Amino acid sequence: MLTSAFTEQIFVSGKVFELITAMIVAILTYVAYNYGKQGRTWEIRQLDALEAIYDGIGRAAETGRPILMLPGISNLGNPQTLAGLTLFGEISQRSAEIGVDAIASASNTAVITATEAIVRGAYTAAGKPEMYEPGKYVRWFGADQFAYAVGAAGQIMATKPSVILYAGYFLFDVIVSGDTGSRVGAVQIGGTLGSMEMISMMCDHIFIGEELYAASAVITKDEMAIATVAGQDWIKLLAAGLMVLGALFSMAGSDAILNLIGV
Amino acid sequence: MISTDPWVWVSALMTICSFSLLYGENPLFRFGEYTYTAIVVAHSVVTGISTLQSRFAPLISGAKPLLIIPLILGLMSIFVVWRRYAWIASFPIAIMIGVGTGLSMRALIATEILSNIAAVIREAGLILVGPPVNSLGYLIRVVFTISGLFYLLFTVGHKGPLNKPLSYLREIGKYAFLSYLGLSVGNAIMQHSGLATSAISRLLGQWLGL
Amino acid sequence: MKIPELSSRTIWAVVMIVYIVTCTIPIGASFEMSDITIEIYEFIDDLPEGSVVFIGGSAVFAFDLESSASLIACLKQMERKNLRIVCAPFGVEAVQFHKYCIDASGVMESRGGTWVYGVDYVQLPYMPGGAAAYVALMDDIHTAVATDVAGTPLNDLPLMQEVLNHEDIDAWICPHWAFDMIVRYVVAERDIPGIYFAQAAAYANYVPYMMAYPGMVWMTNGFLGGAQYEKLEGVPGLGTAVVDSYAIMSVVYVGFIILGNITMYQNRDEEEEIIQ
Amino acid sequence: MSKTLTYYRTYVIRALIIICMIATLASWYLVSPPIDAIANELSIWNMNIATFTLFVGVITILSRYVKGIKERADNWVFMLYATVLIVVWIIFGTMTGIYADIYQTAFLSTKITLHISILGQLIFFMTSAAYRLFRIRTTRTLLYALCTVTIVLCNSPLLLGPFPIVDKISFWLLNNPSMSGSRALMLTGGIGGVVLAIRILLGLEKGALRATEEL
Repeated sequence: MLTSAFTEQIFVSGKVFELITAMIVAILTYVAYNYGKQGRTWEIRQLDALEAIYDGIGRAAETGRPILMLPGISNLGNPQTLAGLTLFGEISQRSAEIGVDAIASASNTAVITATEAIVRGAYTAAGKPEMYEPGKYVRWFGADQFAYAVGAAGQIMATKPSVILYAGYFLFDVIVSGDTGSRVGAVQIGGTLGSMEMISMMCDHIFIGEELYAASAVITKDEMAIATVAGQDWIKLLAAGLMVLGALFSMAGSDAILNLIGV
Repeated sequence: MISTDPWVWVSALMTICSFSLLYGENPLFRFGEYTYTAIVVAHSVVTGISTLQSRFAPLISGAKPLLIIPLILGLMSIFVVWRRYAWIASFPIAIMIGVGTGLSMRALIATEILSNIAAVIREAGLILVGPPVNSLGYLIRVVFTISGLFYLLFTVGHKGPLNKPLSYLREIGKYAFLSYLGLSVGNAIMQHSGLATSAISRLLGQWLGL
Repeated sequence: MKIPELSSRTIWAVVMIVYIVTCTIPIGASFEMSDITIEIYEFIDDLPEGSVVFIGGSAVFAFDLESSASLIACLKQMERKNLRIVCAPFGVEAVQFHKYCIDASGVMESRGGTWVYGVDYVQLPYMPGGAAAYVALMDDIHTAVATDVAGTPLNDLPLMQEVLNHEDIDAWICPHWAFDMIVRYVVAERDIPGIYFAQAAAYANYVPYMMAYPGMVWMTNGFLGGAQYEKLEGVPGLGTAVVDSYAIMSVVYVGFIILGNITMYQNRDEEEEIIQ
Repeated sequence: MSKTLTYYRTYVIRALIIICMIATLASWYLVSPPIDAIANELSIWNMNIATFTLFVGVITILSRYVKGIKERADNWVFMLYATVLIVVWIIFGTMTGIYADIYQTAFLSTKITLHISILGQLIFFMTSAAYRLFRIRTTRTLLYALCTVTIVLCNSPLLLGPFPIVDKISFWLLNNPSMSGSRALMLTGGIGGVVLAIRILLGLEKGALRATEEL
């Protein structure tokens, strides 16, 4: 075949389907971006852990105990930290409105600065700028992973929060703060793409995988963020479709789809 | 017999410093923590010096003069620590981001996405053959993977007529994730238990000679 | 009799006692062999004499300690089979980890073994740059690294004169946490079989690779896998010791979970009585 | 710096990222020796540049410690100790070399021992957390606790001895239901990664260089 000889001169054999996949992902990403730019939005399905956060704010108001928020051990370049901080902004504002203390601590100094700014913004947005005091809501315990965990554990014992939110990048350090949280009987809610199994052991409600990003998109209601989530959904749907189709073919005894993928 | 080797004593002191965390925040733990941070950064400098010697050996010997460019770019990358001059570092960082993202993109498509899709398809073909235990395993793999994928769809299929059937699929997906996480915790327990055994047995065996 | 709610400190004290007892008095628990560990063992056994095996990846020593059990036993096996190895560190602690395993296994001539540095074994220096380092190394080893860890030019080492690029590598053993890099750039891109002495916590994360690349990727599971490998090679070490103490610890752990549930049900009955 | 210069700089940086990305991608998908050569050279450069990042940590830590010591901040005595230790360790390490036996012993007895003990003692926290958290109140906790307990016991030699089938159960659970959940996460994670890469390639992602653009 003329075309196949021609393509073999240009494309590395066996990599063509990979390239096509890359192209499709690129096109879908671009389409989603354009939709977002035009202001089109999609409704995101209910996320149980997010509902639990809203319930938790109410519970904190009833018990008069604060809410503690931990955005993890990574820096501002990590999308998980940013998603965590978005959640914190929302909680901080809602808490400020009903007079609950929302406190936080982080290990990275840039994250601390950003968190402080978020709290200040939340109190201003809630119409209570006079309630904001620098350094009252955000604490720093050191840059090391375990120094942070031990510091947070001390903070949990001292303040006895009613709700603890772990949202950001965590590794095994979460075991120390998570165990302490369970000791004071706090409702723990968490989401990470780091040590997800430990978060899920310690927390009553969890964001599984990318639910964390979806939650932050729901809260910001930012068209671009929602469009990114939607764009990825289309790709996942395509992947699922390919799997179902391939599975049916494969069960019928045909390797057509497998050969097409060529892995 | 208690050990007479000074390094064993240092090691024992470090173990005790770490374990003092169980007592809560205390100076011993702080001491351990600062020792840890100091050695981590010092070790990276020591490794860095020997790595530099190895990496730029072809430049020094004159075999590869072109390496002068990455040398300059590398020096520029150190500026990232000074806020005012951080922009100087953005050029070398751009190269690292560009190469890193390109490499990870081509690898993710092949290993994370397509090979896993192919694995599901292959396993589907094995459901109808072989002993029932294996068939059940393959069926679980196929159904759980696809339903897990549906659980992580956020904007599709949660309204309209598709909602009801998809909600069952999502529920299965959720349990697939829960079983993964639960089993991972069980395995992590074995790991940490092993590390604790290693630390405590060294303390008892090497230091105290029990 | 009513069981009181236990404090964390009480639980920790019990756990500490269990460890002290199990570390000083081994019970010698026996364990079963798993099929995959046997497959890996046989794969190494079947490699022709003189095959070149790379050991490497990105390391965090404390986590990798778990893999050291399998690796030390495997090093002894490779020495017995006259294979040759190159250690490729992609993490700052990996050089130390490789040295630890090589020293502990006693395969080098200086420690009573038969291997000679430069002929049977070469230690490369730390290679920074993440994915780029793997790709560059696979492409052309001598361009990617100029010297070994001590600064000797690679061309002066007899082993490295024969090992030029990915085509000269017969297998890759990863005793480190970041196995995904090995799968992406070594197994998938270059078709080199990959063996992972997995840490138990990483096993569940990376097990899909074993299904995606059947016959190319194998994984052992944590210290248990280490103990199995040690048993196959007949050299009991850290893996065997750990599995021994874990035998008791696992029961204690489950015991506490059951105790927690009993306490909860007890208190629930009590709460109901108060309501009545 | 003037606005126009900042503008051009941003432009050059974006162009650099895209050129490097396209070179690495094209060398993989297309048959072209010159592109392969460029991509290989870029990989080597990347390794050489990355070597310098090993020195970034020490600069940040030392400047923080020196500031802390000057201002007599909390724990300044520890900071002083750490600063001295860093300097001594660097001199010691450079003199002996990282492959020397004495360096190995020193490193194993301090940093590695500390790290292993810290990670090891987490089992204490995990045990007390399991005691409190694995209380079966809902289907979710039931399933979760059941999975954990099964695998904890199945990994244990006490059961493996009398009931060899238990080992098979453990492997079956890890390689089937658990693997599927892990695989779905791996797939979506992969898709997320590729989408991020494409957004960087198309210039839609502004956050990639956040660390250096905070000016």
